[in-house]
Amino acid sequence: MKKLINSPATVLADALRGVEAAHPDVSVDYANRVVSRGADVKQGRVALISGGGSGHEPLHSGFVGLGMLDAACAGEVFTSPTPDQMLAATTAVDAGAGVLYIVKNYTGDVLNFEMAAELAAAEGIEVKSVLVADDVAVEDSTWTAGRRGTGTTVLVEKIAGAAAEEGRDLAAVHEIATRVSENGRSMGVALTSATVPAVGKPSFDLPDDEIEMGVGIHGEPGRKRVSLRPASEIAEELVSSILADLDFSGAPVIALLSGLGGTPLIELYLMYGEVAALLEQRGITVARALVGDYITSLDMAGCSLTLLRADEEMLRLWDAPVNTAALRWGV
Amino acid sequence: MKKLINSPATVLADALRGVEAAHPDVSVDYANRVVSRGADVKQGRVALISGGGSGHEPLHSGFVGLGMLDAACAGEVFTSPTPDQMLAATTAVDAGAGVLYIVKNYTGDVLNFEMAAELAAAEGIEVKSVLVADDVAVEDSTWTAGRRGTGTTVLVEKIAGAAAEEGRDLAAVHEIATRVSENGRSMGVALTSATVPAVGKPSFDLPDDEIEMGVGIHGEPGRKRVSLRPASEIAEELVSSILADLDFSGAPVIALLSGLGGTPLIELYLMYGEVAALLEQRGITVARALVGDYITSLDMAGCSLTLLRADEEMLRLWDAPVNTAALRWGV
Amino acid sequence: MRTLEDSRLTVDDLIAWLVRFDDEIVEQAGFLTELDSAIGDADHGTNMARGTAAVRVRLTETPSGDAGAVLKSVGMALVSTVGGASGSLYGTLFLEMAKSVGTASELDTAVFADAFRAGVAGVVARGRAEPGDKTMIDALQPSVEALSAAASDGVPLAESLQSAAAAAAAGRDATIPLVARKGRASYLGDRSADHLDPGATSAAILVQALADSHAERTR
Amino acid sequence: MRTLEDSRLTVDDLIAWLVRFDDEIVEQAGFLTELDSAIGDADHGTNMARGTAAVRVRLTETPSGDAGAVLKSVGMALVSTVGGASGSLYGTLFLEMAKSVGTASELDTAVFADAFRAGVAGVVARGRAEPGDKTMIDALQPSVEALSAAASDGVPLAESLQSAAAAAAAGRDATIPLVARKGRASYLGDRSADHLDPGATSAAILVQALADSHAERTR
Ligand SMILES: Nc1ncnc2c1ncn2[C@@H]1O[C@H](COP(=O)(O)OP(=O)(O)O)[C@@H](O)[C@H]1O
Ligand SMILES: Nc1ncnc2c1ncn2[C@@H]1O[C@H](COP(=O)(O)OP(=O)(O)O)[C@@H](O)[C@H]1O
Ligand SMILES: [Mg+2]
Ligand SMILES: [Mg+2]
Ligand SMILES: [Mg+2]
Ligand SMILES: [Mg+2]
Repeated sequence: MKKLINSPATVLADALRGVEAAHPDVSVDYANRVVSRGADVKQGRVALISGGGSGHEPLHSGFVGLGMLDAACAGEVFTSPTPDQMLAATTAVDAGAGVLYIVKNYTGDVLNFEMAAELAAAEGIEVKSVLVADDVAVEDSTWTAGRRGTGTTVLVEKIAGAAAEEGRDLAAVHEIATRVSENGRSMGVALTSATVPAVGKPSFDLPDDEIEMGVGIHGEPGRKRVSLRPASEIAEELVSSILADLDFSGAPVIALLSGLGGTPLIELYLMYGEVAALLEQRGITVARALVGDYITSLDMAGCSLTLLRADEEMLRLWDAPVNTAALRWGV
Repeated sequence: MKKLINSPATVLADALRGVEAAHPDVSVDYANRVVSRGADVKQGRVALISGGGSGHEPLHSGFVGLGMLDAACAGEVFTSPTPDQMLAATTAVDAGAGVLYIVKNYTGDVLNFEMAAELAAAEGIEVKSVLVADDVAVEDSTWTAGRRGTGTTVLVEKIAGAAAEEGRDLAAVHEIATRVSENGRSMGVALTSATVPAVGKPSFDLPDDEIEMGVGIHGEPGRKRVSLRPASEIAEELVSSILADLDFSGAPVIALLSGLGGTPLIELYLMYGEVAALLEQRGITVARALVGDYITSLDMAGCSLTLLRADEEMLRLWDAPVNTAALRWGV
Repeated sequence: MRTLEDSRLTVDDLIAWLVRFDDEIVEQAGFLTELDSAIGDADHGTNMARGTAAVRVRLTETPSGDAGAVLKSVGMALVSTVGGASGSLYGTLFLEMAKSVGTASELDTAVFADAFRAGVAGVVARGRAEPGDKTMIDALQPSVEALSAAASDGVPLAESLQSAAAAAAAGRDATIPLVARKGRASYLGDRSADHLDPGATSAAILVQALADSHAERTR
Repeated sequence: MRTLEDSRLTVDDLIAWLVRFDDEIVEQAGFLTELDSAIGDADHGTNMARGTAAVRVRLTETPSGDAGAVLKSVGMALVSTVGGASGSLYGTLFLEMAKSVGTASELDTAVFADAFRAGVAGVVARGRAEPGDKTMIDALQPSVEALSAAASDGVPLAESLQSAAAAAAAGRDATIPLVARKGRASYLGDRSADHLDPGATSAAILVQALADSHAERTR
């Protein structure tokens, strides 16, 4: 294993020091591994919290700031954070208008955020949660822990963050977050496995001529292992799987093509070119696009595609100012 | 070789399609492989052009836009673009106030930009060039093609771009670009080799327990090959090599910690944490910091550190609005 | 040293159990993570080891109190350090056991069996897994049944704990052919079959650690 | 077919030369890139192959004109397709040769030797490399000297070209022990020794292609 780390045990703590050093706007609670907006919490506004295992950067800490999250809870690598972290974040950012938890649908995240919500309720803080479960690669969701939460999380955080920034109440912020969550679909493909620092070797073996279609962001396997193939065919599979799952016709789409951590930008743009061409062929209009590393899986090579069936309100909130480490415009 | 591509021969053309699809603001001249600002070229303003081999994305095409480059010329992977590309870019963006070429010091880039400048002069366009040669890993620069141009290029493009946006004349824009170039220093480290698509295998072999200190952005070897070591020691070597080369005391510093393409953000933040601590120990104040993939080397794992000994004017221009695919603030 | 006739778990017995659990987890962490690599995300051993180390520190470095206090402190330590699915589930197991035993300072077989049942019921309530879903429930539920049966049959404590451990081990092994329907392994679909479930494996270690530490202390 | 006594290069000879150069480059591209992997950035073969393919298309698909026009068109094609250091340098070689020959339609040994000298001088002026810097100059310069010497000694064209090719090959081989002082290989410092220079290798191929294509056409 070759990584820029000091020791597998200190990866998270060491990385948090870098986050704080690079971004004077955010503040880091090292004991609780919570990254939150510094001073600018506005009294009376709904606060947004997300969190999850580390190794998906910039998700979530890179999305803390104006117009997006108020706090992010960082778990160990690929391990959901714990309820006490979430509670600490909750009490830190609650401004009296309640808190929205944005939870990716993994058993660990769900259970820990559930416990946190119980603890917060016991302290008299109103909490609502939105679950993101957008990964179409998980087909038989009745027979599983349900679909995994992936790229749509970024879009929920942005759009719900803008809604909170406008001063909407918790029910309204929860409503738009839910709407985004329900209208987003994702699918990923891995060319290589990630290597968890504490494990020291790739989580799974992928032969030199095979790829994993529908991989999860922790290297959970997907629909099938297929032979390495041209980007155009991979894009076709991602696009058609997503479109088979939800009708995207007649609505503007927000597209996110995220790298998984080990794939260079030139390949991501190449993939996005294929995706854009396929969508155009099918008469689907991409209204906004993001290409880059937004939700990753350590050093895994590959990418994930997220499409959101948007409406005018979502687009307006998407375009609202945002000022975070990883997403910034209008300010 | 596992890459999200269609064929090694079409990587560049296919990636440019993605750039155009993702960024409606820029326009792509496919024949000349030039990415330029669309409509917003302001009459009478100095224009900035850069370019180089592909595989370093977001450099340069990701820095085309308000407050930064007017056009970027994309060569084949790791191969400098050709004079006709540069001339096409020059005639496209010249607004009568002259053009600044920002050239990384590699023989190919230097020679081709030289030929382009001759061709532009023949067409009556005033061109000045600034050479970036900031890589301290190249020690005996008298006995080599000179220091390589790396991370400082990003800072030159940003700061000179802001100066041009202010309406300064070519001499003045060239002056500040030169000042930034002369005050920036970089050094990189590779954990793995990059794989050039047309070659299909890693450019060099690096055993599992060795790293290349002072690597170039095309995998050119650096100072030495050393054993894999903790991030803190790697950071120490990068920082002390840079500080040994230029006196950074008493001036604000702009720091850029760039990934090389295959390194996840969590490791980059971790490295930046080490760098920030080392600089603080030495009494050096980082005024602005960027952490992420800004100048890469395909899928190479590793990072490069750039420090710019800044002055008040540079900081002011740094903070000026910029609106490009890869760098955006204030707008 | 007590005699075999000892039929109660003291607070010290509980502490000894969890210290032994930590020893075993440290030893088996690599194996557990390997199991989790095959059908999960390669962190179960690391997660558990982080948790049991924290439990050990809490139990050995702070005054203990009654059985309920000890179990609650174990649960809190697990919840706040393990993370992932198993953190909240193992945490819930101990927090519910704590509620069940209250302020008792010694637990006989029946009281412990009831507490264990309450703990596992808490895990089921939180995780919504059913037997056969290929989770820790597949080791915990049979273990509860075995312990309750032993308790109502008046089997001595040591023997009761051994049969609870044996049932957990059998339940653990029975996860091999199962197709997972809960947790990360469920994403594998049919590919999750032919693998031991990591959580069932750590659960079997937990019960075995109790049987073994009790046996050792009463030898 | 012409006889051995033929002592002039026609426009068709020049075209045949560059077609053969393309054939050879296609064949050796992998090898050239491998050489460039060792001490450069692994693209010299790809670069050259892109360029000679473009040259071939231009020469075979458009009417040719005089020698100067042909050589200029070769130079322009190389400049605009090869990229990298070698693109501008090989381009300059042909552009300067074109200037030297002007509108001639046939070149005798002396005229060609002068043109070749002018071309290489152009490469030196542009690239600022000296002999011994481990670049294409190390193959080109001795080749120029050999050709000039042959021309002034009145050696027949075919033989002159063979000696130019032999000198280029010797110059190429002499790059092996050299430490590079120009181009990317210079960053390797002492580690650049014990390797053939890729550009010197392609330059030797270029001169050999001329000798061979001429020999074939006059056989
Ligand atoms: N819903 C659930 N109910 C009971 N046990 C579960 C459930 N989901 C997962 N588990 C158990 O948790 C184990 C995995 O734990 P761990 O790897 O630590 O957490 P994570 O899956 O979050 O990485 C599985 O092997 C399984 O036994
Ligand atoms: N300054 C120079 N003068 C002459 N030849 C040079 C010079 N720099 C490099 N070369 C030649 O160019 C060759 C490399 O060409 P190529 O790999 O195509 O370009 P790049 O180095 O830009 O990747 C070297 O092997 C060397 O022979
Ligand atoms: Mg986990
Ligand atoms: Mg090159
Ligand atoms: Mg796990
Ligand atoms: Mg090269």
